[in-house]
Amino acid sequence: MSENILEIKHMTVTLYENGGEYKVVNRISFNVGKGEIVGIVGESGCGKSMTALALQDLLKNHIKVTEGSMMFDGKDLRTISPAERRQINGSDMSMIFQEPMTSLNPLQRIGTQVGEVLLLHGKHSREEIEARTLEALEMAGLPDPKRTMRMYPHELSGGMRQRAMIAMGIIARPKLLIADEPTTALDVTTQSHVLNILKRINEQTGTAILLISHDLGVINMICSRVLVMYAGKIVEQGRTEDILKAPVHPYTKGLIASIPTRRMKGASLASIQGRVPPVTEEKPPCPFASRCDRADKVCFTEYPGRKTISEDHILWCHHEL
Amino acid sequence: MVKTADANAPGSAVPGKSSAQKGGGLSDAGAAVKKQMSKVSGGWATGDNELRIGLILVGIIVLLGIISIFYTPFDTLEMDTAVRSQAPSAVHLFGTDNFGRDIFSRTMVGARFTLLVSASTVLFATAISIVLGLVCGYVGGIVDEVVMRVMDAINSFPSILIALVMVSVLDYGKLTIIPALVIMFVPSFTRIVRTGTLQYRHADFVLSNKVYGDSDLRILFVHILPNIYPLLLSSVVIGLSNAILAESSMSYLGLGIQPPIPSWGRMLKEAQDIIFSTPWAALAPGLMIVVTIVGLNCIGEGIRKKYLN
Amino acid sequence: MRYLMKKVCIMLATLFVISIVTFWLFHIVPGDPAAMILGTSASQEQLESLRRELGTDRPLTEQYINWISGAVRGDLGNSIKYKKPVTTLLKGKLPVTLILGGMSLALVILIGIPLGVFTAGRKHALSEQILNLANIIGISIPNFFLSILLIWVFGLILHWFTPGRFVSLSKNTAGFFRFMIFPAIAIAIPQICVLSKYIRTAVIQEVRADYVRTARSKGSTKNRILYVHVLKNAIVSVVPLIGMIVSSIFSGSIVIEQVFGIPGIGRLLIASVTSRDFPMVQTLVMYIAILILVVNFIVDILIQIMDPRIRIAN
Amino acid sequence: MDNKCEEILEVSHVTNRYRDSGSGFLSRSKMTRVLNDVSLTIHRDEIFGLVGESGCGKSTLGRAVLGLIPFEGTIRVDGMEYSAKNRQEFTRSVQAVFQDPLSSLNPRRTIAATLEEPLLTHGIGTKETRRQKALEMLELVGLDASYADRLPRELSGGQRQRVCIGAALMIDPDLVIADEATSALDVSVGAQILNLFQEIHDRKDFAMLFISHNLNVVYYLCDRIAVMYRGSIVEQGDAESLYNDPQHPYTRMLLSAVPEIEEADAMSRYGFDETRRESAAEGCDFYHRCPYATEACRKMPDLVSVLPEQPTEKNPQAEHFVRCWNPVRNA
Repeated sequence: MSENILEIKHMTVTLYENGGEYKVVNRISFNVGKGEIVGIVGESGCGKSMTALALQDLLKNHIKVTEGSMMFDGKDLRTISPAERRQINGSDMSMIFQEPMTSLNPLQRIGTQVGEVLLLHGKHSREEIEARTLEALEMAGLPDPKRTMRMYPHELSGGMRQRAMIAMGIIARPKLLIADEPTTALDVTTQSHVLNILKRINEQTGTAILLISHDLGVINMICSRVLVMYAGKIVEQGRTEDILKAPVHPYTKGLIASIPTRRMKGASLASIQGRVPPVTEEKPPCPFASRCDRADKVCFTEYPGRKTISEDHILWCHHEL
Repeated sequence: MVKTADANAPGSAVPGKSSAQKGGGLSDAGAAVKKQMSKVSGGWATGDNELRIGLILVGIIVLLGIISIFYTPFDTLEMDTAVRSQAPSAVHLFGTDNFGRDIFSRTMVGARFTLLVSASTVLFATAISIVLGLVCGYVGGIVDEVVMRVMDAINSFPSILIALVMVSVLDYGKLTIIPALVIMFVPSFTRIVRTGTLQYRHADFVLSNKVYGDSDLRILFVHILPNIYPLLLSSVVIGLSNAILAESSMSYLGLGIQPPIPSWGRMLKEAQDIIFSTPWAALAPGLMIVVTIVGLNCIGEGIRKKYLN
Repeated sequence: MRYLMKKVCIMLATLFVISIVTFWLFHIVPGDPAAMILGTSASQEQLESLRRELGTDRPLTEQYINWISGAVRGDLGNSIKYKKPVTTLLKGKLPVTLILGGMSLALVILIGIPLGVFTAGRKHALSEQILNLANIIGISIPNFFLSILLIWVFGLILHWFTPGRFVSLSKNTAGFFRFMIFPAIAIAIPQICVLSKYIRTAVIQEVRADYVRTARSKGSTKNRILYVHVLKNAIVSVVPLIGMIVSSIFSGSIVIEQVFGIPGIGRLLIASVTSRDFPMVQTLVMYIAILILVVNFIVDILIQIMDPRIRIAN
Repeated sequence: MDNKCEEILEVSHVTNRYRDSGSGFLSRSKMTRVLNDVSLTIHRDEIFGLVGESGCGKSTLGRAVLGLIPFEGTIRVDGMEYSAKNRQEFTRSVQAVFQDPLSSLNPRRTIAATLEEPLLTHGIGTKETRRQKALEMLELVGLDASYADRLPRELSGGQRQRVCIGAALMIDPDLVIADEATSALDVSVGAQILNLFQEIHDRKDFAMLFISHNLNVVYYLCDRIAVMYRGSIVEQGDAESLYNDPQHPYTRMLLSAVPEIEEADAMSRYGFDETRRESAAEGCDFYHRCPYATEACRKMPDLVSVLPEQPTEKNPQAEHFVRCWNPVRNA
């Protein structure tokens, strides 16, 4: 068995709206190793959330995965039966979401919702479910698991609810945990606690984590590798330090330069002119061509080839930079 | 806390064919999705069709009502026993009742008064509700609390009961039915206006306008009201249909519009005993009521759908 | 429990306010009941003696106090028209209206909720549109016209029941329910359309909520999500509506009793309003007020049980 | 105003409580304290940063300065205290830019109408001059004049925020309150707005109170910064001394929690592990989480000036205040 838990090849997600077909995710390929923490960074509308939702078959019914293979733990998610796919969701592959306020059922106690994962997957006695729920809540960093089990979502703070979501994600000891902007709605201090918890879970249980965020700082805190996405395509991927220290693709460079940091105090931020093209707008083969200062004719006619800078530092651009 | 709104995808981007799919129609997966799409398409989605149907139906009724002011095929009061209980025919479109009166003319005049009463009811109710709703929604605090308490109390009562109490106290003449109906409709309209105002009261642009120095009145009537008037319009139209329903019920009970003025409710009451021999005497006013209310509800539904997208 | 106590005293307070308002309405505004009864031809002494008999000559607050004290002891004064104590008149009639209302409410809930859930599931464009139009038509038919149609079709043509001849429960139970099912249907149909539309919108709204996506991500099946998660949330958001539906059923029954000739308090209310029999109208209004307040109280308790957010807030 | 006083904004001992009424009127409603005796002053033409987590009262203070909410204590803008009477005059000198691009513009009015609104309310100029000034402002905030007659839904988030900034500057206010102005925008769009703030601040002379939860943005843009926690200012000083020599435990905790993209391991810069204990009623608000808490902390410390360890050359008279009994020195 290869040492990758997830291998995505040329995956394409298409949106069907009033007559038109729009590629929200356009032929992306990436891998996630067993026990590795990989980040996907990109601005709104770049397709990072769509990629995550596609993995767990949570896309809305007018959005479909139309191309490519999604190998998870040796099985191709696109060919196995929906029942088998449902068996994987929650047990081998789980997911936590951005809005802790609305992602929990307001009428059910926390304990019931976290325990439901075990009810859905395999035979477990009531005592075992309760014990494992307590263990999961403990591992997710909740200060008083016993009391939290009996509480309802509206009684918890945003940070506590996100920890309950994490408990729900790890109770069945999954092989891969997908986190879609888990800390965007949280305060800075709560955010660092939650990210530490995710890191600790990865170290203790070896669960691979796919972290999706618009904030490179968050990615830098716990991810070893990062994929940079723009308008449905991966423009650059590699180890986090390499990408941050020596970004190669013009978009990545622009993105990093537009983050206000101590060094930049006083100087004006190098911002990328123009704005992210909406999904429905026709895009050239290299989507960044219209905003890239190095773009020339070839960028508007052919797909940029795949270039390898170093061992895992890969780039999709026509130009040697 | 802070949420990264998908801020840079403006609403009205020009839809274009996706680059990879040059020429050929939808791929098979696309066609599968299209068939299974839940979206109601075309006129029905935008509410245009409902609006058209509604306007046609209500248009006919209103037209009949207006014509009845100048001309009716037969005199609505003159009883001619010779033509008693005739089935609908070319001469008597809706036939005649057991007194020989022409039912079509009576429904025409009935339309005029029913619409008149209902329209004036809704007019008064809307005027009061706009003021109450805006004030409660915008000012909030004790005013909102007290007014809403009273409105809930009135609203929890059966609507006919309130009208009955009003009518028995103020002796039922043609006009006393209107205040009774107004009291029935003010609570629901006020709640709709209040919800609309609350929705916009904390919007940033209202705060900005306060900071620019706008007076509260200007904010209410220039900024908040234009944003909620479509919602109000659709509920006023649906309110009109409920007013007609209530007015005809009261007339059926003999407490609404008094004879000799014909009203649909009263015609139904009289036609009930002779239903077996002359069913059209009941069907005509009944269907007129249904057609009017269906028309109004369609208009209301159409406006609501248009307002949503 | 403390919350229940508070709710009860709010209810009593509201009842007290209603009694004052109704008393004030019926005693001040319409002028002199004595003149009403004896007509204009009566002499001054006759008017005077009747006023003393009715007690309308004494100051208002005194009248109100003995009315309330009487009400508490069960003596609600005499009906002007029937010259009999109000309570005896009521005895037979109240259960009839309650049963009629109960049957309609049962029909509304048993048909409305499943219909709403079923229509929410219909994803096909055409059927969605048909259901929408059917709903509009359902709401638009006035209940008294519906009753006349039912009488005409089922009564006169199909002879499933004999219109106009009310069968009392004590004499012939089967006949009673065979007769009562039609008025119940006439009252229920518009409310079924209202409830099914609200349920449909609530279910569609809940299906789009984030916790449904979380449930799918946990590997839960579609049906389990619908029944364990979505339905309960939809019903909780619709329960507050039950109070409104009950009061509409009541309005309906007042009119329908008139059409079908059912001896309920609705018909009595119409008769006493037309004959301006104020003590009777006043008592009936109080009775209906009590019924409505009780129903709202039950709805409040139901919400407490089902929705932890409100239960814990109090 | 005749004497152009040095301090554009003086906030002294502002306290704000609101009564969150329990359910129904029978239960006793408890008073929650949002602002607790806050005092600060902003110099003319300065960008003052107010930073803190959600619920610390920073937006409430912003709303108080705008006269949108009631408060105890006094707030003077350019020497003028807010009161219902001088509301018109007051709004000439204070304007604001808010956070949410989706609801910051009236969806039913064109961009030009929104820009002209402040002028219309203050009765400045005629129809043509107002239109002309609106077009000039569009140019200034980097939008094409063709946007004037469009509706807000045809603009992206970043463009809408530019319109809000333009509208706020239409009547040349002396003070602009930016309440989380870039928080709802993407990184690249946010950067353009920050650049715009800097450009305009250099060209026109107005002071700015920049409220945000994002420490990096505040440090980048602002000259002086105040950190708020649970309704009071716990540390205040110019940006460099506050960033390089944070002395209040909460500020250190905030700085250690901010995700950095520079040092690989940003976690350890101010290594901070929280403790949990009962909070002290009258004591320091941070008592229940502060690892350095001592008995002294049971009494509420007040904002005390802390002479900087090494006076920074850039501005020698740098000031630095901390509300803590034993401020933490860099090891």
